[in-house]
Amino acid sequence: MIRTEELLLNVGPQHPSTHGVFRIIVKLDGEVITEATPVIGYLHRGTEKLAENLTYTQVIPYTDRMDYVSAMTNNYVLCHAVETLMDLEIPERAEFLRLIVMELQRIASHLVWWGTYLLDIGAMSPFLYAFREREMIVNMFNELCGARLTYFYMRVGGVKWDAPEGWIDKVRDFIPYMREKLDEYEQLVSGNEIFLARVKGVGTYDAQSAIDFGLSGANLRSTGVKFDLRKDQPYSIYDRFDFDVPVQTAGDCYARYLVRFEEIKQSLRILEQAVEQFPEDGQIMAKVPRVIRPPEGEVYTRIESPRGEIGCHIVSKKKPQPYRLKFRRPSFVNLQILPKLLVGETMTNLVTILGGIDIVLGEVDG
Amino acid sequence: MNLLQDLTFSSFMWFLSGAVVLLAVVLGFVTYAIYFERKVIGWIQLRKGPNRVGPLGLFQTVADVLKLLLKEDTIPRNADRFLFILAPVIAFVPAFVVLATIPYTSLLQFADLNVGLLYYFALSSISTIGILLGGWASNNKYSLLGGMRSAAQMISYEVPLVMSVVGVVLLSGSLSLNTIVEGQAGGFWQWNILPQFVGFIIFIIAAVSELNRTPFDLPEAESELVAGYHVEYSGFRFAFFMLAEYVYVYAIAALTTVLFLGGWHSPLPFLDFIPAIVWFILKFLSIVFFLFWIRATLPRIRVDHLMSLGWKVLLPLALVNIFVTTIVIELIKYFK
Amino acid sequence: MSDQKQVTEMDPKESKKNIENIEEEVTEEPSPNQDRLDRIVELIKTNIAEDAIEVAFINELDRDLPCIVIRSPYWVKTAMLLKESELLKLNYLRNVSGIDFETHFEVVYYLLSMSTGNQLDVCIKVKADRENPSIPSITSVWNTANWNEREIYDLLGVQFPGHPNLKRIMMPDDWEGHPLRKDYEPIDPEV
Amino acid sequence: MLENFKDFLLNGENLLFIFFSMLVIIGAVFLINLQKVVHMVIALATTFISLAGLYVLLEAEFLAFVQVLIYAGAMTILMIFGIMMTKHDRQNEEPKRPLHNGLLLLGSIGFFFIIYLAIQEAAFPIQEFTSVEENTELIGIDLFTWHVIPFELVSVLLTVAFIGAIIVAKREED
Repeated sequence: MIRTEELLLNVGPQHPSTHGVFRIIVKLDGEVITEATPVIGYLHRGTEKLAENLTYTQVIPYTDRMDYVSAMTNNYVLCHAVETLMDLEIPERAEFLRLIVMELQRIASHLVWWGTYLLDIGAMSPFLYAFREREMIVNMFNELCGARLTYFYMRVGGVKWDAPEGWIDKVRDFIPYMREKLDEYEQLVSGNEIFLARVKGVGTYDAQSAIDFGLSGANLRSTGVKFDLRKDQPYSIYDRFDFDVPVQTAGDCYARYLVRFEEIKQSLRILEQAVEQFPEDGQIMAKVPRVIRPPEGEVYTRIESPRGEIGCHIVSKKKPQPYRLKFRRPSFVNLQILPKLLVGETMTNLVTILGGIDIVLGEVDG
Repeated sequence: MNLLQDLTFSSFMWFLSGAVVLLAVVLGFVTYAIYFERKVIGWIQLRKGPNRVGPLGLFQTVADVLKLLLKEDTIPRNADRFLFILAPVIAFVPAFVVLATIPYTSLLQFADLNVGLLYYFALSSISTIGILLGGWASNNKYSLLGGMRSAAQMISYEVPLVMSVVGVVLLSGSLSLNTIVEGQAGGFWQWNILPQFVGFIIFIIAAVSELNRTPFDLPEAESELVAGYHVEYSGFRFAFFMLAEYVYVYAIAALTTVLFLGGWHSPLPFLDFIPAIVWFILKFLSIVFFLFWIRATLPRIRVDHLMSLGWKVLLPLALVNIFVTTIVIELIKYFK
Repeated sequence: MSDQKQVTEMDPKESKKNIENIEEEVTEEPSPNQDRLDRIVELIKTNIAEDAIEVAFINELDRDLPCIVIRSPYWVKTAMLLKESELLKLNYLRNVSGIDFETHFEVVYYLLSMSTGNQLDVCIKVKADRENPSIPSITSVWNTANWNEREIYDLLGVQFPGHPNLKRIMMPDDWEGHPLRKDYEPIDPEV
Repeated sequence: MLENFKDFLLNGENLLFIFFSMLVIIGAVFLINLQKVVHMVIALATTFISLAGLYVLLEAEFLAFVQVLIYAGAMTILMIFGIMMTKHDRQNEEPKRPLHNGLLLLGSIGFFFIIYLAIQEAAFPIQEFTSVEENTELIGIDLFTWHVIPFELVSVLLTVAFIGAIIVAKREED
């Protein structure tokens, strides 16, 4: 028999579909992958090392740059960890502002994922539609804190800036607009035969291996495990709102797609309620000493970022700087399952599966 | 008509000048097809499209081509130099040559070959060799994969493409494109698209695939293979590949018009006062628009789905179409 | 009631914390997670070994998180037990952190049960000495640990015997030193 | 003689004939002499396409374009495809075998003379060539009336070979 030549292909570090500097060495037999080895670390900036010489407030901008698609949730997890350690009471208005920006950020992040995922699959228009909607959110953030990507919005004890006049109304108007657009997206993409054929049954894993690999977020919920930290281990004021945790059971790329798509809708529901209950006035910062020295001890807080469980582990020695700061980066953990999923798949599916996991390389490399 | 009848010096010069004019027309078409494509896709995607170079951005493509021509021409060190240089030529020349037999109107045609249809398919298959060689000669794994994909795709879709037009050939009883158009005179109900609707659908799908355009743009799938077979090409060699691609858009749109949409004939007899060439151009442009439209709408199909669609759906359908067409034609003959 | 919290010997750090929080302690009940911690400790002691646990306590600062310090020779067996035991089913490893305490290294594992519905965290710590740090790998128990252990090895230099592919993950393969160590000196300070 | 030759050269058809024949021969020679397999296939494709050109000169357009479609298009691509997918390490230089080469030379010269003599001896019947407008149609009529049984048999044979190839490939996959 004719043996086809085995091909060793370096996908990345510079490749259109790795969404950053990520390299994966694949052995190909024809177009079928026989072995895949991810190589990461090209974007490693040593955030955790840098943090050991910075005060807690100074660390916050570094978190912006980890998962740069969802900077608000990163801001929050660090502040939340310090606040837990200090046992701080956060003013109501600040909590609402935090929650609103986090949910807006979740929508923005999922929109980026949705657009780029379809770009990976070869449809280019959805990308521009998604970015149009994301632009509205980014503009709202811009009004709020003067930044469009790396916000540095939250502080230990609250938020830095109060909502400008009319800002809440903008969020209120955004909700029905986004709902309408989601219907359009559904018509354009979710029922497209080519799209379904590309994602259904691709990159399937079961709940068992999802748990074993420590997957979180949509990657976990697509296998039927109903676990969302906003519901199961509530933080901030999520327990006051009524929303569902979308779950799919198939565990393939399509299930992950549906989960994320539904999450946008659920975030809109949360936003709708939050905007209604938004306190008229009040403080946006708790009473926090100028130099933050959390008590000696250890804390691990985790919240539901758009990509899954982002955690922050602080070891404090009652100094202004953390003794050790460790982030559990969901992209880093979620990416581990990739080699297992890729074996036996084609080159085309590599892109589909990698996109389906939804990684941000800034976060993978820390 | 014999292809070589009266091959004298004057007829040769006539052919040559005709070819030069055609080349100019085709280049003009390609320039504005690219502009038109970018505009259409821009509108679909809520963007403006090119609007900076010249009025309404009309000179955008000209500027792009100039840029490509002025660019440094690079040849990878480990590439197969000879084939690397040859490949864009092999890809482009057939693309241009196939245009010779397209009848624009009953008078405007360069060569009325009695096997015009066969001529088209035969020569267009040579372009694949160019793409394949370009992919191989670059000595790049992505381009090799792109080349392999394009070879597999072209071979698989050439078969249903040819099979889908057999119905048309049966109806008109000729392989000559001119005769095929003549057979569709007298209003849109005479056009081949109606009796050969299945054939038309198969033809369009296979044609888009032959063009390597979305949703069948696997050989150059930028999100998987970076740019596929032309990863390593730059400057005017790259321009040649692009040119070949758009000339095929031109050729396929013209061929579809000729085979299925009645060529230069008007859809309703009382509209005959409008010049034939206008009808041809209108139909031709609507096909071109259709190609751009689906590019902005559809995701890319997967390789294995592509293969099974070609072999398991399109080919059997085309065969059934031929079978049914034959029976119907014979029945009509019998009852007449 | 505070001595009930101290299942084994008193951790000096912990005692200090208790003194600080003494006012709250007086009014509050013993931590609601105390029972749970006791049960886990009991389970480990009966199934693994009497001295498998170095210390066990409740971390009040972190929402009363039960913490257990396991002696490293018993770690893999204990990990298996924690994952398999019907009572706990701690099948989800959410985070692994490595800490350089200058006197010793500590690797902290945060575990969670996904199947019992009782989603309470457990924090496990394993210590390693400063000179030649080594902690058995638990990649065979939870796959999550794979890259996390590689990261800790890369940045802190803790060895994980039993790991399938213990190579640097963030830094280049020829990097010298382990950057997250407190005494790390870059070869070229300019970089 | 020379006058004839001049006339011969002035005829465009003859010039094309020379052009295509040269290409056929050059392609064939290169096919044997080139080093890289892919280059060889290109030489082969040149031969195929030039042959099609000769067919056109003989007013057999149908045959010509079928030749291009099947041989230059499909066959060549399949060959390149196969070559690209399989490994081709440059083999060591074959050992020089003088005796072998001498015998080859002798054989070639002998073959040349036999052919030469045969052409010299043969009497080609001169026949007026009648150009037929619809030769495609005639081929069709011929195939489906006089040669219908061989035609069908060949198609059955090809189908069997086709299915056989699939079965062989399937078995190797398992």
